Amino acid sequence: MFDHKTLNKYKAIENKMYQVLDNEGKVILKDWKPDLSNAEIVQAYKDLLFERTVDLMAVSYQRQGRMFTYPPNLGQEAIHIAAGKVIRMEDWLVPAFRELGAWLAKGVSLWEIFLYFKGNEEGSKFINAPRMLPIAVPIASQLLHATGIAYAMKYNKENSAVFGFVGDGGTSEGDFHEALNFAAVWNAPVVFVIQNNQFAISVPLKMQTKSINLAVKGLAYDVPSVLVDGNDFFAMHDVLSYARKQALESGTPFLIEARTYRQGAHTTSDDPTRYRSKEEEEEWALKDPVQRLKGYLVRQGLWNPGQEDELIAGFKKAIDAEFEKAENFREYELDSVFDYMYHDLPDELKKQKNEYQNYLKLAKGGVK
Amino acid sequence: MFDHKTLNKYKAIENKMYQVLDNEGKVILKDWKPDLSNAEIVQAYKDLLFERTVDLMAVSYQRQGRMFTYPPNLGQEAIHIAAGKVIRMEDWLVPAFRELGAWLAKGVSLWEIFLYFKGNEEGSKFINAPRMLPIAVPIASQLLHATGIAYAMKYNKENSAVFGFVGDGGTSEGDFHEALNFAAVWNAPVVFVIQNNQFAISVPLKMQTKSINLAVKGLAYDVPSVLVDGNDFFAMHDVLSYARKQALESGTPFLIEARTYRQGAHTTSDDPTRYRSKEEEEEWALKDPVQRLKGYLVRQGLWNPGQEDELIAGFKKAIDAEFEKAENFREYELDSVFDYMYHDLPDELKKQKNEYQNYLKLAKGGVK
Amino acid sequence: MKVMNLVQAINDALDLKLREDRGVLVYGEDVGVEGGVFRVTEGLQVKHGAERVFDSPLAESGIVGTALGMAITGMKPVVEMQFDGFVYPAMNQILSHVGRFRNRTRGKYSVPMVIRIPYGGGINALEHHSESPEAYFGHTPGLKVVIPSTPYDAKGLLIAAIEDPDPVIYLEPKRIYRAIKQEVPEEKFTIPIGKAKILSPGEHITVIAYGAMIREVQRAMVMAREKGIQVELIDLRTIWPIDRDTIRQSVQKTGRALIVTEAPKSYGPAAELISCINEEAFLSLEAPPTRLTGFDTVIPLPLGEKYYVITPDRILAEIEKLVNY
Amino acid sequence: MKVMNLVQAINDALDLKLREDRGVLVYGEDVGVEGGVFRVTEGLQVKHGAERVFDSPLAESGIVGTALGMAITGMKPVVEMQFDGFVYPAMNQILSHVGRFRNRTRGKYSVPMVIRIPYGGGINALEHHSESPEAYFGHTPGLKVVIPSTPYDAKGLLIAAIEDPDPVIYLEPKRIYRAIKQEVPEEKFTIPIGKAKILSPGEHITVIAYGAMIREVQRAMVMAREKGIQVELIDLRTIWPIDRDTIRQSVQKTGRALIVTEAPKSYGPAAELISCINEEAFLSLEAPPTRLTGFDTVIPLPLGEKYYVITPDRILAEIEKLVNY
Ligand SMILES: Cc1ncc(C[n+]2csc(CCOP(=O)(O)OP(=O)(O)O)c2C)c(N)n1
Ligand SMILES: Cc1ncc(C[n+]2csc(CCOP(=O)(O)OP(=O)(O)O)c2C)c(N)n1
Ligand SMILES: [Mg+2]
Ligand SMILES: [Mg+2]
Repeated sequence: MFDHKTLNKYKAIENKMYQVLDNEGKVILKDWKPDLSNAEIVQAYKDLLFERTVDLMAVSYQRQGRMFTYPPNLGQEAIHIAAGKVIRMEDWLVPAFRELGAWLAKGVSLWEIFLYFKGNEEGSKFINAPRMLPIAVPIASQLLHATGIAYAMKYNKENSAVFGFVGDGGTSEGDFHEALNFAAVWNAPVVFVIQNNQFAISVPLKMQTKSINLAVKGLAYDVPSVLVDGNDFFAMHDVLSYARKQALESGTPFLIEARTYRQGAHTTSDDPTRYRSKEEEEEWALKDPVQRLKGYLVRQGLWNPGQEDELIAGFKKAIDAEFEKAENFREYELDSVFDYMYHDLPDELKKQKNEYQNYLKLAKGGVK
Repeated sequence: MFDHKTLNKYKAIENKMYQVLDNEGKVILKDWKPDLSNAEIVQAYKDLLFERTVDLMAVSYQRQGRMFTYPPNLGQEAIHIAAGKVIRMEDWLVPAFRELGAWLAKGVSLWEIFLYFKGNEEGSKFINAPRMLPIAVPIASQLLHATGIAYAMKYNKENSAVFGFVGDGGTSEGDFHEALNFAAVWNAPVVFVIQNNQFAISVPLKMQTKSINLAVKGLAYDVPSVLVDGNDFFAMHDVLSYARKQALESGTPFLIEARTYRQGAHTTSDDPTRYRSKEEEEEWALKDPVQRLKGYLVRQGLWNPGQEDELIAGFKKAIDAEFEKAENFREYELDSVFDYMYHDLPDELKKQKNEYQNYLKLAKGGVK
Repeated sequence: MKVMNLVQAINDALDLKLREDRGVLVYGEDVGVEGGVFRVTEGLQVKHGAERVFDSPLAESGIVGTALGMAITGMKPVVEMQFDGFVYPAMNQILSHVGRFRNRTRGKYSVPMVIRIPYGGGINALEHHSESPEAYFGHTPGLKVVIPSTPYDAKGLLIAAIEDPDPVIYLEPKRIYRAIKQEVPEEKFTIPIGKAKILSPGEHITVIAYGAMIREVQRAMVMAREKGIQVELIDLRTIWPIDRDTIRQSVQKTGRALIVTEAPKSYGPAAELISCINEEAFLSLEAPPTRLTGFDTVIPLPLGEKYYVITPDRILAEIEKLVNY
Repeated sequence: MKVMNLVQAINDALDLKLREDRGVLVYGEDVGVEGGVFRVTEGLQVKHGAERVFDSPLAESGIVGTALGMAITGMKPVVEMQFDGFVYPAMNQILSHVGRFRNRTRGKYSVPMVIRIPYGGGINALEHHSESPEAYFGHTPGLKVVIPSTPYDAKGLLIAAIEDPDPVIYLEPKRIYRAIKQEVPEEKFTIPIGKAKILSPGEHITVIAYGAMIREVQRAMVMAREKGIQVELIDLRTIWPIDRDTIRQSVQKTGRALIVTEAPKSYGPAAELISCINEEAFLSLEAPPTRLTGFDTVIPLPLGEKYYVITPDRILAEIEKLVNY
């Protein structure tokens, strides 16, 4: 349980980090008890494995030229699975682009994600995930949307929190600043989650900011904040649950720095060996979030590692099936270029579409 | 003397404010001694009076329709005069738009300011003030220029600090955030000065931010900062001197919140009675910076209030003479619209200018 | 009917929509207690409460970005940029999101918001207070862009903008905020977005303008009429989408066209209108469609502005040149 | 001479200027150790040190605003926006300051900086990675805007841009970054800003294009030639100021003009060129100057991009239409 007293103990300005498990999955926090049932914890572990398996498969689809890019989540899964457990139907999820497990929990279908990275906007509609926004490419710009949504939720007296994600690099953008400031001044219930994975593409954190950590930035806005071990599922779950609760109860924002490490490449076009050392990677591998929760489960006798291969084989099948759905998605039609720009297609766009269609009619053979 | 130890005593996060004089001009700080000679302090007082007199005159010129607008400095003069004393020839001054006394110290001529507010760009050239930037209208955007200049100064091994000014409202803009962050990451010697005059036009500070003060925002960037009584000439002078010294010695930025009050209107088009109370104004009038320094001087036997009327009469004459210079400035020529846009006038602009000149020739009588 | 100026008509439209639709929110810098630096939102906070009409922190990207967030939940924020020159910090939100969220999400979310921007020169102001940024928005997919030139249109277009399911940039010609008075119905009515208006029919030449330039053209027309020139004046009213039909019919009739806009010349709004005329009425042209625009310079400070602003005399000179071509 | 592609030519120009002028600094997101996501700045940090070639925090307004600060002290910063779509957070600095500081201070300060932006579509990318924002900059007073289409021009124009006393927006057609190879002198040379280039003379029609569209037009020209159509292809190279002389002479000769640009149609770059043609060569026109442009839509994600990109076939169709007008 993370409560107000815990928050006071983990002052960002003292650079304290909230952590429950050590690298081996031993609970190091005195008097700590999970607020999830064993079954839920086991499920969380499976979810971690699933996210990791999706990543693996996705990267290989991309290598086969079947998707044009993909941003791996490797190493950051505990944040996503914990968030997925905490964020409710009635809450809003405002992603950056590296929170796969949370999206899936919100109702996003895997085939949609694959479709998106094959290059079709239909893949960012997220049809079964209401209150979930599409991927935000312009870094940090989405946090303002989160703040605006939160204002609307409060205005409409909905009991709903907004979760806005951003990376460590994203904290440098002006929009990060404005979003936190507006949320604070407006008392808007946004939980801002910084996934500090130590890099913005090739740029290491120390070239991004000199602040002692990222959670401390909350002080600039009087937004309560805490630094959490982002590779620790329990720590993330505790803090996210608390943040949600206080957002709803006091109707105010909260800032979480989830300290983690991007174990993979930035995207499939990136080669991290250009800008970071093997030693650093190995050091962080010891803190791997999946291994840590596994350590906990095994220690508690809740998990038999022997099950794992079969489980993953099943995952792979399911993932392949989703990928197939994406591959068999209907052809991209010309209509899709025009018809969603406005609620009613303006004459000017009708004209442009018609002209193009006429061209196509003349140029038999169609578009190449 | 304000030194590293003093800085540690006045922690922004504990909301402590550095203050030397009380409202009556009594020194309330134990063991404090001015680091200016008596003659310098008397001169500073005269400068405060001069700035105030300029304001008075400027507002009346504007009322007479001889300038199109003017942003009064009333109540904030201690910040400006202190800055003027601290900022050296080799330093850069990057203004917002409400730091008159500092500009004058930097070498700006009064007639230029008047000319600017009569509506002529020649008034923002500041010909005798090298290393002084023009007024920055887009709020907070100038702070990035300050950071860039500071990088260049350091790169060129110049022993020069940059002073960047911004208002309390300006702290909400993304550029404020980016400027402080870049300065910190780059170790750039910028002294950022927030003039917290409690309002951004009609918007009170509490609708601008919820942080306990503005100095605390430095924590987000690991920029050392301090909250100072901006109506206290000595406090401002001490802190600005320290900030400059540490910027040069350690080559890093510093953030000052100068707490003050805009006693006048935002500009001559503004009517503060629409949005604030007489009580509030009266409360702040007690802290008036000019009265406080005067109190000190009289107490020390350094000033005879009887001198004041004559002094001000002299000021008025001098100011009128400057205004006359502005009024007699050469006619605004068509060349001035075009010729400064580029180092060499591109053909396209030559063409546009020629076409206009040809029109003028035909339309005898000239431009109305 | 009540006689209103533009400021009053806009205020009236906001008031009406605030009354009618709980989803409408009005915010921006100084729009609350102060009622806006131009007093456009005067009295609205008192009438509708500080939860619906309020001051924001001083940050334009923040204002627009949060409004987008509200809009996709179904609210209808109407936000104010204090002056034309201060919309630029919000460009990323406008260009990257406001005009695109609907397309990106295949219509799952739409963005029914309005950005109000007082714009244009001729008011004796500081730099950044006299910009004409309409071409930036006209070039940005996903937006609609409107500019009224009369109190009547101001009210009708603003109501249409607020009710539009898509985002609308609503530019207010501040130079004529209080200069033009007109009877305006107190009840609700709308002016369709995308429809230009022929303000006066004429045979010899088509002049296309909008916003504060309409008044200048009308002054030029008085002089032109004395010289026997019948001008057909089109008030474009909507910058995007352009009403090509009205333009085509007019230029096919007159064979001559002059575009008058304050914005800088190159890559400016007039260029688009000239291209439309080429596309719609090339064979009718008896003279090159011509533009009278701002220079490719910064708009000068007040003492130099006389050289930059477009006067009736200059408009008349162009009209004559074209008619005698 | 060495055979180079565009990426190498740009790298070479940067390297040369870094060697020659201590005032030149190169920074932006990932430009240091990484050498840029397109490897344009590869190796420069090792050669010239991290004080001169370095990564900045992730903030485009910050990058441009600080560069302006450096520039007015006499430095020559050359900053990179990682992709076209990410210049928008810097629009306020560019529109309000970069193009204006010289005018505002009556020449006391000038702004000798370069903003490099990889731009354009056709590379199978995420949203915001395929924009063509040149019209926004062309419409902004105080800037110069250039776009090379060959390695040779890329080097010569970039050196000219860095040496220019005024700010230059340097757009890099990323689609052909590595597609076009050419001999490029290793020594220093410049291409004058403001001069278009006739890539091939022709009698029947003028086609004006730039950047990645040049290659598409050239492909169309091969087909046109087979049909007996001689195209005069102008590579505009500089978006502002426009080389009106070259355009005029060409269109006066051919009487027909097609503009090919990737950017959205309305208020886009092609509109300006059509207006210039109207102004310069109206009486020579035998057909309406025509534009083939992007749609007024967001550029689609990769699977839909085939509908949006301008193909040689479409260019040919327009050429034929115009020639047969
Ligand atoms: C405004 C903007 N600038 C630049 C980019 C290019 N870009 C994409 S991801 C990225 C780094 C993001 O780093 P971070 O915020 O730490 O997130 P991470 O990738 O580590 O999850 C950059 C620079 C962008 N998408 N948007
Ligand atoms: C980007 C931008 N937005 C809005 C404005 C309009 N404006 C001019 S001054 C001002 C208030 C500034 O408040 P503050 O920063 O506290 O400075 P003060 O006027 O109090 O000295 C505003 C909103 C502007 N100049 N620039
Ligand atoms: Mg990161
Ligand atoms: Mg203020």
